[in-house]
Amino acid sequence: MKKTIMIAGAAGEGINTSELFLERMLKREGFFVLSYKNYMSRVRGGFNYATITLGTEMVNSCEDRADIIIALNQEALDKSPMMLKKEGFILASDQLKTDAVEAHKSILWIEQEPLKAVSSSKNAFSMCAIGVVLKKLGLEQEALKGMTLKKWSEEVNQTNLAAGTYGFSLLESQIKTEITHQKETILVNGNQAVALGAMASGLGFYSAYPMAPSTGIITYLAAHEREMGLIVEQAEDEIAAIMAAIGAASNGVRAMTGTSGGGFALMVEALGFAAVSEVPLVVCNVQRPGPATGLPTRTEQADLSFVVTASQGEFARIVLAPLTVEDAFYTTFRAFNLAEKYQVPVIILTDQLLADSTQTISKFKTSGLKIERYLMEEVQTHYKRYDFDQTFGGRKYPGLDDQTLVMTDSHVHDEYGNETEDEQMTIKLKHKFIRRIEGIKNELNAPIFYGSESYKTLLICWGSTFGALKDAVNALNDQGESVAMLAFSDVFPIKEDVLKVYLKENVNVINVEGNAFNQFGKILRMETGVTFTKSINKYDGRPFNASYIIEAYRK
Amino acid sequence: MKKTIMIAGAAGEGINTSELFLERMLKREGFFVLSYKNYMSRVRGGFNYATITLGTEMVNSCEDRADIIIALNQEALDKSPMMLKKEGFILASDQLKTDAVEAHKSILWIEQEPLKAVSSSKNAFSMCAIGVVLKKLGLEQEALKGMTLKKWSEEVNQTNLAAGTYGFSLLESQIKTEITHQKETILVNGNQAVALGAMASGLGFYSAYPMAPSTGIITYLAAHEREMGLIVEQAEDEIAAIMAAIGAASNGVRAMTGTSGGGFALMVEALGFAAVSEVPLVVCNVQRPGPATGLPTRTEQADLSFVVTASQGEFARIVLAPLTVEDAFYTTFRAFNLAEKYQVPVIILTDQLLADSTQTISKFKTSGLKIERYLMEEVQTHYKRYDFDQTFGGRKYPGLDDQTLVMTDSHVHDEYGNETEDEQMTIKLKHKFIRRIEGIKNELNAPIFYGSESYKTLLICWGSTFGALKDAVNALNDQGESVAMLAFSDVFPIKEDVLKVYLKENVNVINVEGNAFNQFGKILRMETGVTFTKSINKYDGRPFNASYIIEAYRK
Amino acid sequence: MTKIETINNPFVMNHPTSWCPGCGNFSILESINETLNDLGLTPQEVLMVSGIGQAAKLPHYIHAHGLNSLHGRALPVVMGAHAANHNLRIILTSGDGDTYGEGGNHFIHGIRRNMDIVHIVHDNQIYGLTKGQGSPTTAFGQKTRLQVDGMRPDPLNPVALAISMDCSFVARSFSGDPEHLKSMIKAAMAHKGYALIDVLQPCISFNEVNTFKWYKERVYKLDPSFDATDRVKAFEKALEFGDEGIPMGILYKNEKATFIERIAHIDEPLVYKKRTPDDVQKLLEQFD
Amino acid sequence: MTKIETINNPFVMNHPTSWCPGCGNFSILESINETLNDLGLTPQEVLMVSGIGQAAKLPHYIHAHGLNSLHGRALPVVMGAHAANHNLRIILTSGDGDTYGEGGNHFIHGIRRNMDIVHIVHDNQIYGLTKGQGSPTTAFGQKTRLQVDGMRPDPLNPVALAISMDCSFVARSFSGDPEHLKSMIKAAMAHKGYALIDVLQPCISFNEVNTFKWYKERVYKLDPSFDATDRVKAFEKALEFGDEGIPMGILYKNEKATFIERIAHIDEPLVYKKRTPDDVQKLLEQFD
Ligand SMILES: Cc1ncc(C[n+]2csc(CCOP(=O)(O)OP(=O)(O)O)c2C)c(N)n1
Ligand SMILES: Cc1ncc(C[n+]2csc(CCOP(=O)(O)OP(=O)(O)O)c2C)c(N)n1
Ligand code: SF4
Ligand code: SF4
Ligand SMILES: [Mg+2]
Ligand SMILES: [Mg+2]
Repeated sequence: MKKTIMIAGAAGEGINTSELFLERMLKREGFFVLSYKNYMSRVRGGFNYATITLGTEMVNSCEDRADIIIALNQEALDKSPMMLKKEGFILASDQLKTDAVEAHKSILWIEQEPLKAVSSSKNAFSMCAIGVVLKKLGLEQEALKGMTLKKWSEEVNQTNLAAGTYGFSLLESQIKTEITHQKETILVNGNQAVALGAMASGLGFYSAYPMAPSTGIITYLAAHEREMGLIVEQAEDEIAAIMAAIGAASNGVRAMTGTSGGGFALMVEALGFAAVSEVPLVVCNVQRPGPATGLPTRTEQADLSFVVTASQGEFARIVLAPLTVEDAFYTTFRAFNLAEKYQVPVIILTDQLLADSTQTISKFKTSGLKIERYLMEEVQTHYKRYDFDQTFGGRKYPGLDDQTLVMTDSHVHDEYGNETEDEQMTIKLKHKFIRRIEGIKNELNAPIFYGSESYKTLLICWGSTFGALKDAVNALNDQGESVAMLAFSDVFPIKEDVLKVYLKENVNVINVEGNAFNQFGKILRMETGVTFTKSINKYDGRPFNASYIIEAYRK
Repeated sequence: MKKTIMIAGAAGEGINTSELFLERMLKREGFFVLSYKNYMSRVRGGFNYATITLGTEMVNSCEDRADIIIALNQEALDKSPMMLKKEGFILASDQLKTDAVEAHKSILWIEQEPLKAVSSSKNAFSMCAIGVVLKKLGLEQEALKGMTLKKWSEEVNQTNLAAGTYGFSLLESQIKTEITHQKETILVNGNQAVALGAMASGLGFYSAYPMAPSTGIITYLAAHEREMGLIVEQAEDEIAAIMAAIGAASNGVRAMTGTSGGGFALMVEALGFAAVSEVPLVVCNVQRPGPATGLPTRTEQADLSFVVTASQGEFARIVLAPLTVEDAFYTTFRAFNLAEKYQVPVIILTDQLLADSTQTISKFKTSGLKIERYLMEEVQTHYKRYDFDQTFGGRKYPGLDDQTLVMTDSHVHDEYGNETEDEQMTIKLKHKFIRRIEGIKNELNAPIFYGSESYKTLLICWGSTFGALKDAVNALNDQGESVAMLAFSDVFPIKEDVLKVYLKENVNVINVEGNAFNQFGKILRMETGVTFTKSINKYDGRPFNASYIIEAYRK
Repeated sequence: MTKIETINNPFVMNHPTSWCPGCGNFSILESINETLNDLGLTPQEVLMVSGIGQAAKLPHYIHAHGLNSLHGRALPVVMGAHAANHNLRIILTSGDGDTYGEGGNHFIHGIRRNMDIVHIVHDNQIYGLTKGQGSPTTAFGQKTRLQVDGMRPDPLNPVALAISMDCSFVARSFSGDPEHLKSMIKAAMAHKGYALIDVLQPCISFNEVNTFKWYKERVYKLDPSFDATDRVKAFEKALEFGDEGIPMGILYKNEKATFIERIAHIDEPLVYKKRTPDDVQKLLEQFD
Repeated sequence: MTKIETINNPFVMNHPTSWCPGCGNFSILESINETLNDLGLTPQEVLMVSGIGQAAKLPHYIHAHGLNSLHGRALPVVMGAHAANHNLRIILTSGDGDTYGEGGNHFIHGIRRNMDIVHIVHDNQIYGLTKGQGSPTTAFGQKTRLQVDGMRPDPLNPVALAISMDCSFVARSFSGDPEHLKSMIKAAMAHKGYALIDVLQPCISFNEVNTFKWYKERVYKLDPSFDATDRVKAFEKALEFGDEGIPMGILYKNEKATFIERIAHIDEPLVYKKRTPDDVQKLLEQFD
């Protein structure tokens, strides 16, 4: 069972609240949900919608067509038929009823007059619609209790509830879906998962400059700054944000910054500084479509080539692209240990799809996680901050003991951090970076294999495309194809033989990416020599879904 | 005939003046020269040297060992024997004479007492040494006339000349070298060649922030601002520099900015802005070793991967890496036409080697050059600034006529420049960029082939490595090897079949690059699928020379 | 503003905006439109430049040349545009975050150049487009969507800052008083040199403190006798903000040579200069 | 400074510098060394931070913790360092180009935060390391290696700018008067909050105008009666520069809560806080 509910209207008409209530109620009733926000770069007006896909098992990807649409205004109503599944229906206020649309069988008109009689809420329609949806899905009236917000007054909450209850009464009782109650699940989005992963890893300092779709990370962290004993600082610009994170990290605190493409672009010089000064730094780039301002609130996977080579000169770095909301937590946790082990910058590459996807997932397990710092504990009178023989570990920072002095430097330097122009030191520094890259390659996670063992086609994806591709692979195999997939969360650096075990004769290799330039496909070709027979791309600012992949596959 | 003269000492001891005098005199006598500055990132002191390699034919690359060394101080004298050719000799002041070095046969001690008697110049020693060198090379005393600077007083010039004349008298007369006088040559360095190429192409506006080794471009342009009717502006930072260039270019003036790695890093966001707003922009990145501050006054070819993918999102761009000082002029000229034709950013990638190499070359021919602007002349009442069907040309700017209004925008936009979030427009924009890339690939120059037609080894280089590799190829073939080279000045984008005609069975392909990560080799593998059998790299901050390449080849 | 004026005004565009109904931005847009028309300018003579933000969308809503650049980078892009063609009348219109936050360095150095442009800052004391974070002008202690415990840094006083940089024209106005605003824009357009107008602009969506009412109760017009040429007095006046009242009007004025006037060899705009490759031949002679 | 003091001073390093003999930087270095020693600090308690430039090489020449960052970016790196460990005494020492040019935005916003640090600007009114271009403080019309016809923009007055930003401690000194300089560093170290000292420093290689003599003839000490708490008076005084004389001393002082004091929940430095993955469990409950 998989159903999708869509709430469509203008910014400011209550889409977010309705989505929040609905996904929370469904989750509490034991459904798995995955919601996604599809919104314009504006504060009020425009055409926005949220989708909530629910099922009795983990929901991997959103659907682009809905079973139920809650249309909050005329534009939404007009666009609804195109976004509706065959058997679906639309909920709309009877005040939008015109001769043109009246005939449409799949519209359930909610009469405003009786509704107004029971509820004075300005959101009466959407609350009522939620009631209808719950009844339709066969839930108990009890579930409506989730329709409250602490920050609202008792009165507002009551009148909303009245509208919901009214909606619940509008339909005949429905057949109940069998759901096994999921106890240990949480409902969390990608930005929150990154923030939580960072805090689990001991984050102490976060600085950022607001930028969609990454702002959710700092907003979440700032709200918990006091409770968690963090310092969260809004910087004057992205350069300051990353430099401040480096300043904190070089003084022993786990530190991070987050941004989106344009902000990341401004951080590029500092990225190289973190690398050459060997300061463990974690940067999250929540991708949105570029170039430049691009589409501020949409999604794309088109910053990979950029982040993999960003900054002048040559150094070791790690790029991780979480596959799912759940993975975002564990991968972010891992990022800090890797950064501190190899003393390199680690870039976490998510995107608006992941950032604005709220998903029911297993509660994060922290008992198995360990913060590893790789510090040098012994006092050093002449501390070799940049020992050329050390591939990992051995770090000290000011104040770790009361004797050692630490020099952090942005030039080519000798082992103590004194700037030098010596040829041999210059070479040694390169060799150290190269050794680190080899170490990192051996430590990173192999791609996840999924699908038919006797595959004729191997679909390769990275990052957030995972969910849609997984659903597509399942569907294709169900339809009699023999396909499998490889999903990379650890996208850089790449071992030359990473694909070797998966390549067999007569197997087609297809890369599936949310960009037009086949960025990961090209990186794989560069690093492994493997060429693709076909590519499946999406680059209209909207996320992949399974049916799009299936269609492209069949073409 | 090929000889190298080295002037070594501390910053502030007159290396630059001696080099300038010597290269100018040699050039005027009909020699071809190539000089290179090897200096530390400091204003006074340290150990610096300039080399001047001269010959009776075009000099392609500098040598790392000298025939004559002018040692200006003790440190220089101590280091000289290691830098001297077998038959070479050293010029030093007799005041540096100690028991330890006295025995060294190859040192010509210049006695200070008689010298002081004829010249009171503070540069008496180096001027005298120049006189010795001229005599040694068999020139007439006349040549010493070049030993003057307009900005110096008559008195200073006279006393310098006296020292030179004294030096000239110190040796017996030497056998004269046969040289054919080169009329139409000039003596120019890489930064000047870029500046001149830009002005030949109609540059009107240049903005930059000082940064070694790129500062020479703005310094040269600023000195000729008035004469050439330019506006040359020192910006508050590199972001301002590139944005100002975009502002000027979007208003119809050919504009450029120049910087080195760290400054380029700061320009990355704006680069994407130029791309999506389709403003023709030329950026010169004079590479120095990174990461971060790196080695400010040294050389490396390690920014290629970075500039090829810099900035979020996907767009068309061109990267050109001039092969020689001469090529820097014509390539920069070409850059502006390409930028304006395709309305894309063009990055010129030089390096400290090229920037600080002064070479005797044929005088630039401007008669065959044509400034091509690809403008739309007709008045447009609703001007489609971003017509999706236009692969090149069709540009208007404010004021080109008195009717058309022009909108320049950084978002995804419709053809008029209005911001849009439409899926179809987003796709169309991508397709336009992809069409442009195809157009550009077909327009860019093929690599230069040089060497034995029956080559068993193909050496591939890009940018400034050309000169040293050419000399190495000549030497190897003279020594009985069968080698050829391919030199890319147009390094990105690359046609998939670019190497096809050059690859034969049993031919080894070796990439020769001034970096450790084989950046161009990797790009070629990514774009063409070709893998290298071997790589020759240099990454100690110093330039390639032929003997280094030969040795690496033989290993 | 009457309907008729609007209809005959070539700058007015019938493009829907993406601003919130009731936002102070509308009145700034209308004031610019009317002033430009009143001055008898044509759309072809005007270049509207902005960065990124809600305010920065303005060039899309006015019928003139437009340049919607990057967040924080409008001033340097203006520098190039002005250098290329100083015949164009440039109006830079952007937000407080854009100008004083991301663009702070360009702001201080832009003033030093004294370009002949008008710079209108829509100062809503908040980041609007990104949904309610504190901006450089948000008051100390003010709670926002991000600063849930209140702003920690001290606010920046843009007019005092501009005066300390000897900005050649520094004014303050209020979007809720379009007559005053228009008079300021007119004076700024008449001024030769860099003219800054910091316009107080209520953001009804994210700034619950600095509302229309809040401003209305505090703004007052500078006394006509106020001497705007005395830098120290101007500075003192500029420090007034908040409950003690907010002075509106021209706080400081110091006419001095403009950017273009400082470049002795520039007369006609760069864009009109004809150039050929042969132009460099005379330079090549110096390389003998 | 006597030889004996130098020998017993743990901050003194016998590392050769790459500064030009006779440069004003030497006396700044010595003044810092001595002041730190006089205050009884140990090298382990001090973190020297800089950007890039000639001045910015200083952390390499002093025996303490060091952080030589990027051109223009010393202040934000200090912000992170200070947030991580406010027990460290941070001295930021960098050039005028670094601080007011490339780093201008961090300068104005750094002031707003009022971190408890000392910021010493080696103001030689020129770009030294890059060999003689004009800096933000180079006088209008002054000729440089790049600006062959003279500087076109107006110079920035750093102390007036800082006062306009309500910087909590603003002082000026001169490398040619080490006693005065030391007294300023001492006062800045004693001050709780962001303390700026703009130090006039002759660059003998590239600034032929602002020589030792030029400064010497113009600087004068503020009258002891000068009231450094009056912001408007301080501003007026700060405007004095050049032939009319250059006041040295503490121009402005306004004690207020520091960066760390403004973060109510921070007491011991962040770096000492123990954290475990389980810490997030309490947050996860909110995602039910
Ligand atoms: C480099 C970069 N960083 C961040 C952003 C995101 N961003 C867009 S507008 C804005 C702030 C808007 O505030 P303001 O300038 O005050 O304008 P307003 O929306 O309030 O009118 C930010 C941070 C961006 N577009 N680019
Ligand atoms: C991003 C970047 N841009 C430019 C430079 C080159 N650069 C190094 S130091 C410097 C200016 C130095 O001037 P100042 O800060 O006044 O220091 P001084 O050398 O005069 O002490 C510049 C422009 C750089 N290192 N990084
Ligand atoms: S968010 Fe604020 S500033 Fe932006 S349009 Fe809405 S009310 Fe105006
Ligand atoms: S260049 Fe100037 S500032 Fe730098 S060390 Fe030399 S004299 Fe001092
Ligand atoms: Mg704002
Ligand atoms: Mg300086």
